[in-house]
Amino acid sequence: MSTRRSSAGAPPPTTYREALREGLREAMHEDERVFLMGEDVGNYGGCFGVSLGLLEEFGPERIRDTPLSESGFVGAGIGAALGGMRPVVEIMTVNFSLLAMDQILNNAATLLHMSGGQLGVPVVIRMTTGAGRQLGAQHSHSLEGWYAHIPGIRVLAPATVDDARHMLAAALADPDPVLIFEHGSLYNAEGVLDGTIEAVDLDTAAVRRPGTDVSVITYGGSLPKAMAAADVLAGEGISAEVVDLRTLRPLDDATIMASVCRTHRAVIIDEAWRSGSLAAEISSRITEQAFYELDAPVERVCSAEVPIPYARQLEEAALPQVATIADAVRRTVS
Amino acid sequence: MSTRRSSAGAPPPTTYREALREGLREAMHEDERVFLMGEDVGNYGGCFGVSLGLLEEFGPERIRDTPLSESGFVGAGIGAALGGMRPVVEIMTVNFSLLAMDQILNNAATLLHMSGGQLGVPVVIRMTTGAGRQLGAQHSHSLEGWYAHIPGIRVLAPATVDDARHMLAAALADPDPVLIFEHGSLYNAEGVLDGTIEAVDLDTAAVRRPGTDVSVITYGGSLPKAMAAADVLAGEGISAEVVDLRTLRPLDDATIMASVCRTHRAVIIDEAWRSGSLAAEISSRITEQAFYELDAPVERVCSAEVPIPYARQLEEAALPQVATIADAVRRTVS
Amino acid sequence: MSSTSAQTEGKARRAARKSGRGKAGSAAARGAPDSLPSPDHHLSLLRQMLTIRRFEERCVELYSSTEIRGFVHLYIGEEAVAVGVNQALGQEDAVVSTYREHGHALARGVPAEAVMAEMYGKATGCSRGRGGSMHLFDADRRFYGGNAIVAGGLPLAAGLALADRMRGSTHVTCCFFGDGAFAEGEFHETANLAALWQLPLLLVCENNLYAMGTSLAREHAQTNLAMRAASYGMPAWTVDGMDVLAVEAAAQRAVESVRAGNGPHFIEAQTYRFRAHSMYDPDRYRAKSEIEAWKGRDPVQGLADRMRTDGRLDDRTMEELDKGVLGEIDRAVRSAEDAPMEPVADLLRFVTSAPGSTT
Amino acid sequence: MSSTSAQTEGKARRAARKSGRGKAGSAAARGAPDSLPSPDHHLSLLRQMLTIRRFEERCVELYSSTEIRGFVHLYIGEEAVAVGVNQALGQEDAVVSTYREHGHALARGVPAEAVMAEMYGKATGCSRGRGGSMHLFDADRRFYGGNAIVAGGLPLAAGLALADRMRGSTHVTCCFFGDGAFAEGEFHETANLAALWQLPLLLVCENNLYAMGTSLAREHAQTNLAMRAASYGMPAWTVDGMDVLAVEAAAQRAVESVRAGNGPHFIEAQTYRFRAHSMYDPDRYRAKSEIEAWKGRDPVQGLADRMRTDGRLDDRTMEELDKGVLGEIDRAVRSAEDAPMEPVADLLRFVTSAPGSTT
Ligand SMILES: Cc1ncc(C[n+]2csc(CCOP(=O)(O)OP(=O)(O)O)c2C)c(N)n1
Ligand SMILES: Cc1ncc(C[n+]2csc(CCOP(=O)(O)OP(=O)(O)O)c2C)c(N)n1
Ligand SMILES: [Mg+2]
Ligand SMILES: [Mg+2]
Repeated sequence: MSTRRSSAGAPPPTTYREALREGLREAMHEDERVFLMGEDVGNYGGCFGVSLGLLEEFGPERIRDTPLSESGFVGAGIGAALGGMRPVVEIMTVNFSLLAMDQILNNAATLLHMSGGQLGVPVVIRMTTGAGRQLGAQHSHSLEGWYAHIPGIRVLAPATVDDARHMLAAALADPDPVLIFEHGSLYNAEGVLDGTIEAVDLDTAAVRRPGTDVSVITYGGSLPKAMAAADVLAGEGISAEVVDLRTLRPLDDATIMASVCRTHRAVIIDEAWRSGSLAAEISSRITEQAFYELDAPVERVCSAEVPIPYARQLEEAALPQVATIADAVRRTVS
Repeated sequence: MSTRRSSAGAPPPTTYREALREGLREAMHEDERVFLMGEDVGNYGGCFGVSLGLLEEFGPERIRDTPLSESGFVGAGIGAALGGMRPVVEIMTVNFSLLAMDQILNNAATLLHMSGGQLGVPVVIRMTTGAGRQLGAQHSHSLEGWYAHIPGIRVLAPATVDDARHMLAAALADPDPVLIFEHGSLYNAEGVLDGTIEAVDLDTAAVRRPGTDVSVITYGGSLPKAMAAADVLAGEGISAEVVDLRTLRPLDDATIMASVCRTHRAVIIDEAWRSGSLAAEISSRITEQAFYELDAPVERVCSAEVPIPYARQLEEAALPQVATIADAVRRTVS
Repeated sequence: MSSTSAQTEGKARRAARKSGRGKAGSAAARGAPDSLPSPDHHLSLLRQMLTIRRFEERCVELYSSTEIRGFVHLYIGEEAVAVGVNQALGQEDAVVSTYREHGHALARGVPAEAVMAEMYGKATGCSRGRGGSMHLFDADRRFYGGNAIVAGGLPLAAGLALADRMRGSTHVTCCFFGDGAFAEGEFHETANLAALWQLPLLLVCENNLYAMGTSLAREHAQTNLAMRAASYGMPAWTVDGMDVLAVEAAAQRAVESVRAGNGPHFIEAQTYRFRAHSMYDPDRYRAKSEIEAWKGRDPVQGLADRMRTDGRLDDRTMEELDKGVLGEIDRAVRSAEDAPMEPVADLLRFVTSAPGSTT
Repeated sequence: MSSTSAQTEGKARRAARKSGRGKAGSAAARGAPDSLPSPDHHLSLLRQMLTIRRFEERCVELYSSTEIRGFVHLYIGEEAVAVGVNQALGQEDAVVSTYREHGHALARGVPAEAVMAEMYGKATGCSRGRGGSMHLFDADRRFYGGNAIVAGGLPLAAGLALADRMRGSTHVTCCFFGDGAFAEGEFHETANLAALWQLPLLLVCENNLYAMGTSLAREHAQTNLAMRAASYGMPAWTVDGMDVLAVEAAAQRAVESVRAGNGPHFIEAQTYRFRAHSMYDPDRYRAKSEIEAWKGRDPVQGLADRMRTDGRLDDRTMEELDKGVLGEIDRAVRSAEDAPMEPVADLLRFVTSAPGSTT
């Protein structure tokens, strides 16, 4: 399940995309029940190039192009998992996952319980999420929060190359359905893989930057922005602790509350529309579990409640940005 | 748009179902662009009997049975609205609306903005929601909170016969898409229509029972339970104010905050699964807008995070009940 | 495109009789080419259909006395389809069904006790009380339920077939669904996927002429469903769904071909439900005369009559058969009544797999 | 079921020439039965196709220089379909399109300025900068965009057709979509609905042999799309999508029949995109030779050659035409560059209708 790497010499940086691909390759090599299925994962190499080269390596049975039919092939992935395989289903983007939502909620997430424990569904479903590339209203959704509402599934949001590299193995080891959300703006992000990591723990959030004045809680594509905001704030003498949720369901309350109990202030960054966002869930949990620790109301920085527009200045204004994150933190600590 | 009724004599009670039907009849009579479309709305009379008799009155062009094809006929409703009609689309239950989610989010809610204001979509989409009738995991969802996340649409949840009677007219007067959620447990609920009401205001929540110690905030099928809990609590000397949201998007922050500022305590009742529920949104808004007014953390009473089971005792345990609501209130005021 | 052939019953039956293959699950006619099926086999079919019939009649009573709740959809009138198709399936084959699945479950061999206990919502139910009438499951028998989203089981079935193929087995997955489901996009996506990938899938469309209150002609622009299925490039034919022998023969032939690697096959079983759509349905949309006419083609009665004519059934045997079936159902009811309820403390069990169950 | 007829170009063109109906939007050939279309008409077709071609070539440059962003899908190679079909549509008819819709928008008469400004995300864009390349709209021209969910426009189109019918008009709704969209459930749900209700809908499937990197034979079990559409009981035929006159003729004939109340019609236009799927696509999945072969059937070149052969076009006219088109595009680019940006303060405008806009 885990890789062993020699730690001799400084390893070169890798991209998030390459890290995902390496995770896929490893999974395909380690378990012959694993296969990848989705639109254009084969010949095309994946709409964002994640699976480029895998068709040549593993052949068309295991790198399986599907027709345009999200409900059909996602449901087939669920069925294949029931049938003893370990499918990794790629939906090009979360926007198209709406067409497969019934299969994910009513079959993948429900069969185990509804059958009284008989039918496990070890399917992994990967998809791109998020805005920021001027793709317009129908290609810029951040709906992972919806999926995090569903009992019975696990929802992951790798934000670093290490998580991108190792989350798939952990997801495949989970006997239940796992959804992985890859933020579109991260594919080209570079980082140096930590050669000492052999596996990741799906149950805990990570403190990416320790701090004392305020907890900035975020995940996925917003993590780099939160880190950049923390840099800016550090220059002003504000010490922000940045928490990367990593797993959106189940949420790691312990890490969140421990951070808030240290800093007594929290700002949540979430690219989803504000009303009904995952940020709302985190905010209300903090109120429920750490109310008497709070020195200020919990703040949220989310997207404006608008179908994400194409024009650059409008899209930028619609999304959380380093400046708006920093502003919210300043308000909270003042 | 509104009905005039003589207020002479005590009017007989009416059911929620009849009130909905009367609202439909009125709308069909007042505007010939209005038509009803959905699975079994005609010959069958609607899967819950709401449209019974309307086929005979208005004929098959305007009471239009559709094939099983949720995405197809909901999308057709959106298109018909674009084309100048005023369709009322019935989806049998929210569970099946997942199949039409793409049409609702990516077309109905988005076209106006995406077209720079050119394309209004005056469609009304009605559906049944909620659990409590032992229908099992695939027929017991409460997903109105998901829809309340979507910018560009209005989400209604009539909980009383008066709202059932009048909300449709108001919804049809809205130039934007409106979703109406009818809780399945309410269809047989009886009430006496307030003959003085001619129209309802979609922008405000209603205080259904004034109180001083705690605000119990809820909507739809949970309202009767909240009212019953308030009765129980009154016997113990706890004065609960019950707020019926009525409109889930946009939320009426003013009424909510005014109530919380009076009572300094809030408990939210929402039949959805707890994590990522609409209750989370309300809780975080209260924290954001009335933090310094709060004497206790905001509490939520939601459904257990489980695919709703069939067996009666399990289903009852999974849903908010009068007793669990009362308990939560007691905890909050203690 | 394969041409659509509306098989006559006799022709199909003859063809099937010639083949001994594909009957792993049913010993009766195996390896007896060119001979008539044995009387035992007919009796077994009759017994299976009667079990479904009596089981559901009891459900009606139990529903009235509120022992059973929720949505309940009766299969009465359609028994020949489940029983006939299941003859062609072996133990290792998989079945995916709908919310109208008592018949499929019983024909598949799920014990009446387990099904009845599930209707009662008891811990001994085949879904431990969590499923109810619409969600019967039995993993050991590869009975994958039990899906209350119309057409929702079809993609699953394609996936099961894909898994079997990728694992190198010769198992067949059989998916039941209705004429209404045929209108949903998911049917079409599944049909294309299955035909494109040549999956070992048997699609059995139970065309009972109605989707709730909507008649075939008001749900489909083109009501010849087998012909439309054939447009996906898969063999597709129509069979008299009121004749268990015809269904069996068609299914044998189809399963054999699927198993041989010829990709998905489609059977439209023309049938009729004698009862309303569900217990809530006042059945206002069908003419009494139409219902009566179809009742004249009762599959249970039909097989019994044919056996009598052939001298294979007499009143006493029939009486005993019925008594036996009713006894079995009595026992199922008693055992369901006596069974424990699932404890409320276990509410959250099975939402996710227990720790350590990683495979 | 209507039989599928793969129309030969000539036959279709002849049939269309016989009818003067259905050409409200294009004066050229109206009311001139049995006569050859006028040279002006050919020139107009050529100009329209050339406008799309040059417009998109400019888009490529502007994308490289990052003036245009987002996803951009080029229509180069497929111009004959948009231009040919649009000849058959009147001003009051409606059009629903995809994300590959520059050609549809321009052919529909949306000014190049408004489209180019939209690519720039400017306030003068046809969607006020909110849509970009994939979301062009023009309510006045009943151009309903611009849908980036594959097959997502189909149900909308059925609804528009339904509205027109319920309002008693004789308008036709035309919906463009790809061979990939044909595999989505939404296509099938829409086809059934339209055929069942006999809606005034023209379904134009632009079969360019690929859905992104997936070739027709790997997306469809049965690749004869027109035949499959016909299985819904609607007239369906195939046309050479590289021949604008053939497309025009087929569309004329179909629109006429739709307008006459004969329900939905389906046209499969066999075409090819000369460029990659989008600006991001390295186009690894198509053979160079295949692309070259299709380029040999360039629709713009094809019409120009034919006109030359017929003595209707000479070098000077062609040069002037091209110069005119390029000038128009230059003006569009300049005006887009000069246009104001939509103010950030207006971000939330149009999320809901302004108060008072109730109709
Ligand atoms: C997606 C979806 N839409 C609607 C329903 C409600 N519903 C349940 S059964 C049914 C009719 C299905 O008809 P058919 O497929 O012919 O099966 P039959 O009930 O006749 O066996 C409907 C509309 C549902 N369960 N799922
Ligand atoms: C529902 C959905 N799934 C996937 C995509 C990604 N995608 C965009 S275009 C495309 C190919 C569509 O092919 P086709 O319908 O043939 O149209 P073409 O691009 O060839 O014009 C895909 C897969 C999408 N936009 N929507
Ligand atoms: Mg049916
Ligand atoms: Mg294509």
